[in-house]
Amino acid sequence: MRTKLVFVALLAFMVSPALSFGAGTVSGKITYTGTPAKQKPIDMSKEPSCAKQHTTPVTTETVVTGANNTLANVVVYISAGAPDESSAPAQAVTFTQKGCQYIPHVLAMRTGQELKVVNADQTSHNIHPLAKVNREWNKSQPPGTPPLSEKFDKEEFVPVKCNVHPWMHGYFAVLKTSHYAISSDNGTFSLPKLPPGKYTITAWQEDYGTQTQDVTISGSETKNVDFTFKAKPY
Amino acid sequence: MATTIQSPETESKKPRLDNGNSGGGGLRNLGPTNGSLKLLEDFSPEPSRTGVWVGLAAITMSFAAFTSALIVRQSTANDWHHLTIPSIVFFNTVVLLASSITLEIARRRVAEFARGRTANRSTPLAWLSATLLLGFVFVTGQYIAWQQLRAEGLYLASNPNSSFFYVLTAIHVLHVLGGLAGLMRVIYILRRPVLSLRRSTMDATSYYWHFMGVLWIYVLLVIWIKL
Amino acid sequence: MSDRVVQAVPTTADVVHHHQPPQGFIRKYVFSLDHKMIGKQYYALALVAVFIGMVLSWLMRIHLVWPNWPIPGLGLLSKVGAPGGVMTPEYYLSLLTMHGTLMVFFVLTNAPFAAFGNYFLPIQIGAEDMAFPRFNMMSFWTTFLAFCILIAAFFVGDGPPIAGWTSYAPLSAVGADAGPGQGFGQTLWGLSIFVFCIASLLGALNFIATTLDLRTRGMTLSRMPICTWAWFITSCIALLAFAVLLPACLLLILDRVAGTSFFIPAGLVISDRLQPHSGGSPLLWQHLFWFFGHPEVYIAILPAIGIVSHILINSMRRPLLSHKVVIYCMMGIGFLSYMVWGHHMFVSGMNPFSSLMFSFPTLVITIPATIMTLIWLGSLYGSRLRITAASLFALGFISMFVSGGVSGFFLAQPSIDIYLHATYFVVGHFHMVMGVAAIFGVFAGTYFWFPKMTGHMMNESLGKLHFWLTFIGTYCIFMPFHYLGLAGNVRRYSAFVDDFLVPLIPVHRFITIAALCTGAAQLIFLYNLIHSRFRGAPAPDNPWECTSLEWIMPSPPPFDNFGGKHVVVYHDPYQYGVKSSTGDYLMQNSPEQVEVRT
Amino acid sequence: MGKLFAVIVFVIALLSAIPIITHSWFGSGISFALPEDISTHGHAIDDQLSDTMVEAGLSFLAAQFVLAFFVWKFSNRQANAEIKTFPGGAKGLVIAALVLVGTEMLALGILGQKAWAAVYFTPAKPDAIQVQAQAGQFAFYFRYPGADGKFGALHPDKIDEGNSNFFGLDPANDVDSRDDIVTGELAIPINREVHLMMHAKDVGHSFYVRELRIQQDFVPGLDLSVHFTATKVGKYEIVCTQLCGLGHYNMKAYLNVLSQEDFDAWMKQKASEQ
Repeated sequence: MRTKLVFVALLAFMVSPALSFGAGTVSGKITYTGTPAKQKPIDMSKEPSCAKQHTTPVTTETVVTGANNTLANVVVYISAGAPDESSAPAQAVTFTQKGCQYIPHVLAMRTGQELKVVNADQTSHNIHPLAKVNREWNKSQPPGTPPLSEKFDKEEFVPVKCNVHPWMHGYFAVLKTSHYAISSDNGTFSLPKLPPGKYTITAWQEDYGTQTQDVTISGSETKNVDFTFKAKPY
Repeated sequence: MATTIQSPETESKKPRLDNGNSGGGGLRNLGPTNGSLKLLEDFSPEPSRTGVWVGLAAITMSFAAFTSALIVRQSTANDWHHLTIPSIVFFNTVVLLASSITLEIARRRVAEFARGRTANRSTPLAWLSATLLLGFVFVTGQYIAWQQLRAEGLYLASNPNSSFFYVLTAIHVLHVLGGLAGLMRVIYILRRPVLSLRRSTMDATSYYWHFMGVLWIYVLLVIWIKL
Repeated sequence: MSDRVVQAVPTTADVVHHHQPPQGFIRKYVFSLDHKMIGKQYYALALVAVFIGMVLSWLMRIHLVWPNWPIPGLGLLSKVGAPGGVMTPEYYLSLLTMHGTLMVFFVLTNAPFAAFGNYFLPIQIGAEDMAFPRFNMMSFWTTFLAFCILIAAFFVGDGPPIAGWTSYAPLSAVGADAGPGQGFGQTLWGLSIFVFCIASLLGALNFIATTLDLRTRGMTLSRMPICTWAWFITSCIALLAFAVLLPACLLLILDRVAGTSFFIPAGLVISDRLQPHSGGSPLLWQHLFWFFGHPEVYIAILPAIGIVSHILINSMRRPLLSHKVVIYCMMGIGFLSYMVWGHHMFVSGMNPFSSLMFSFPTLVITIPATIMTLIWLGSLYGSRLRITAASLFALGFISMFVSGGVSGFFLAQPSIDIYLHATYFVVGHFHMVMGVAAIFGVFAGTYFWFPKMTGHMMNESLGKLHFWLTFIGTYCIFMPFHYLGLAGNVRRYSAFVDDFLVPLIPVHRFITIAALCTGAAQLIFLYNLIHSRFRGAPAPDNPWECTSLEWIMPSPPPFDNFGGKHVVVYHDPYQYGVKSSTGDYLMQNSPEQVEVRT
Repeated sequence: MGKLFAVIVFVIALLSAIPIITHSWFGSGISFALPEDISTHGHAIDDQLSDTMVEAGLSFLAAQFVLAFFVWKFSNRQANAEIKTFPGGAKGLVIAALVLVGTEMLALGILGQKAWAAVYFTPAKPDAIQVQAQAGQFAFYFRYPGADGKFGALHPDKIDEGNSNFFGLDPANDVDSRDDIVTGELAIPINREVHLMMHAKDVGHSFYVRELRIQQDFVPGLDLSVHFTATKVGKYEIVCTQLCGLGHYNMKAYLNVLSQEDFDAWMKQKASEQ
């Protein structure tokens, strides 16, 4: 309880000066070229309680595309040059298992930030982050049990799987910075509140890997940075 | 006869006492001082001799299990790389067989000494010590064999044949170490001022030791033969 | 005499000193060399294990029928396995694994064989102690170590093992990737069984050497009581069976910790990771395990058969129709037990021809089992049966043995096994014939020998009450298992989510209630045991008018059993229904000669 | 007390037999009857099971009743009551056991062989439908060879469940695998033999369909196969019967027996989804 209070106090202390600066923004769009792999329908017939929640067929989410070749679910973050933020936000991020799917499919969080895993289904799930840098864990969550609370201490893109439902896969993007965004359904993202400086922006897509671009912010301006990934048919 | 549960005893003078098949033991640890001296006639076969045979049966069974595992493992997959047995192993084999010979000589000398034909206790002791020494040479030799294999890059998990080599030789060495402990015990008892070495103890130890030699030859064959 | 190297008999000082009763708490109660104390230690260990195992079965039964009911206190035992008291599926499997392992190894092997065998085998053959008292002590403490290692698995990081008591590879061999509970807990399981094998080998060696070498004058092999025979045959089985499980466990542990591939084939992808193994054979583990596993069933049941026969004869006041036939049947079962292990593997992918090869000897085992049953029943005819708590449990044993045995007809046939394999039918079968029947043997033995072991009588009325509740209760639990199996109810499920299983849940509810009640009835036994130990009526030397050698000595027996005297045996073990100076029975060591009439 | 024991044994034996005879839980509608057999080989197993049930049931009842009767009759007799020996003694009983049980067992053993042979000793017909089943923690997946009739090779390192590549196919390099149809349910046409090739992805599993009277383990590293013909349209559960880890209880799939037309349509639709 006390640590929580300290967190809140520290956060207030740090955020207030940042807000007072005239801060810049990096925004842009993620697109792809080529033909992405066809997303396959997921057969959930083995789990009727989930299958009946979906009226339209559910597909895999490794590559989520929007209109005009845009890509969703891409993590964009400042990999170098960001002001060093010493503590994680006090607010937890939530990872929900609903209809035997992970919501969101890609969840970004700060190192040390609390992660709450919620089981909203009528079946047992099992959350298994296949971490290599962080400590790997593997916990079951029967229906109706309280949310699990965990955190990761080191920067890593952690694949997450459910050991009970093989089709359930997602990612935890554990980042050292609070300046991150996940591209929306139409491929856009925005990294606001950047103090002036030189930054390296990295975009990460689970299937296509990473791309980086450098950008310099001077004052309260909005810089446009676009990323284009090369899609693979298989 | 169908109605008779047990045929009645006909002897009237003295009750029938079937000694032929009885163990006649029961007072193994008890000297005759507490009972009638006559009972000495019924002294049981010493359990240590029986015990060692039973123990050897169990060891045989364990190695049979290892063997069947090896045979199955060798025939089910194509990842079997037959290893060349390190040369020192053959030297070790000679050493272990030699130790059996020295132990047998020691056993006979002990028997002579016990029957009073010789008053010289040091001869059997020397042969026993020689056996002990050869035993330790064998263990050291096996250790060198492992070192040689490691130098070739063959570790426990490298391939199934090396796995079995390490497992079988290590288990065998463990048993040999048990035999060495037995030998040391015999030597210790023999050096006591008041002699209390039972022949069965001596016999049990030497049976066990000879068996280690036989077992080693078997292990060697199992590792060497390619199915 | 020629057996000694030195002709002179050891000096008296040495010998007499050896036979002073041990002084001090540690030598007397902890590291005791006395076979009687070791027997009691085994009994106590089995008692602890059986109560843990029983509580685990309660938890499993409760979870099966009321899955969302938080079990009070369970959340404290395992925060991960049962958050808030609601069990996770893997925790259910952990309990299942621990229940099976505790019951099979630490109860069914320890109680009827090691506990009673240690206490009564040397006495019944007129020996002063076991052949190797130090091995005997080591054997118990090694067992205890194995028990501690297994219990420690409850408290390791990612939970107790979940691979079942059979620990099929590769699930048991690949490590933590295969799920929570397949980490360190499973390694501890392997280690515990490894250590247990060593302990059992030491024990079996001791039993065999003792029986062969330390029989007293006149105690020929054919004059040994049936239970001594049973312990002897069992130790022969155990010697060979555990000698096979030991290397199997070693190889399993190496697969887990050293990266070898004895049981793990190539190309396995577990938790999205390609496993770095190659070429191992999962069936090899099954063969090695069941080569031990099937004889293990007889390690559990043969001592119970022996104990029950001994008690039945005493209660019937007449010998069995044939002493020898029962012994030959036990030998036959022991021998056949090594030829039938494949019947656990009919659908495992073994060569289908070998299934038939294994089916035949399995069916043949029915013959000695039937002969024994008929001999018991035939001997009841025309007897003067005395009803005591002990004899009730012995009779209950026969009933259970029959009920559990007939379901073996089904499972021995590979074609029927296709349908019934891995269903509750199998669970019902082995719980009845191996679990309950053997435990009935232990209960019978306890009520029978308790006066000798402690010098106090047990409360007969409570004993009988305990019998009625247990007898009816176990039928209520395990009979419905067979029906569930016929309906195709699969075992080792932590919940019934399959459509066809849902309608069967009321039957499970009935079983759970029966299990809770039957388990509670065991508290009567526990109370009786503890209360009688301290407050029970003093026991006479021979309260049951029994003929074997344990009853010629005071209750409880002195440290050196027969007071340093040679007992001389003149008779076959069961001289009942005779007219002698003592009544309708004649002690084995009595020189009196009587004509045996019917 | 002895008489009480006799009565209880008698009652327990009778009550135990009732659910077997009536196939139901004391009239509550919970059925213990074997589910309807939908396979061509299953009737032999069912016959064998009911033969065994009669023989085992009779032995069970006879033994329990004799036990109850003898305990009733001979318990707590007077101390001087005459001890009688069973007519024929041990010899008679041994011979009875040898002859009766021996022939019974031999008969069952020989009869049972046929049922076993029907499942395991005949190879699948060449025109049988080829399906590959893969068991993994904790779901079954099935693969049909597609239009080319050829299965693509399996590459365990290519398995990517998040991308629905459950088998480890390599469509980029392997042409055979591109038209392979991977599904989560096993659809088969009625009255046609199915040759099911069984592959385990991780640990041991088992394929059990009650109605098909088929149970066969998946053994990692050892590709086994079973073949069967389903004779009734419907949806049946495939469950795993080999302990495979925490989700074992939830590892299932559906067997969908379809008419030939429905099957063709299903296949077409699945092919379009790939």
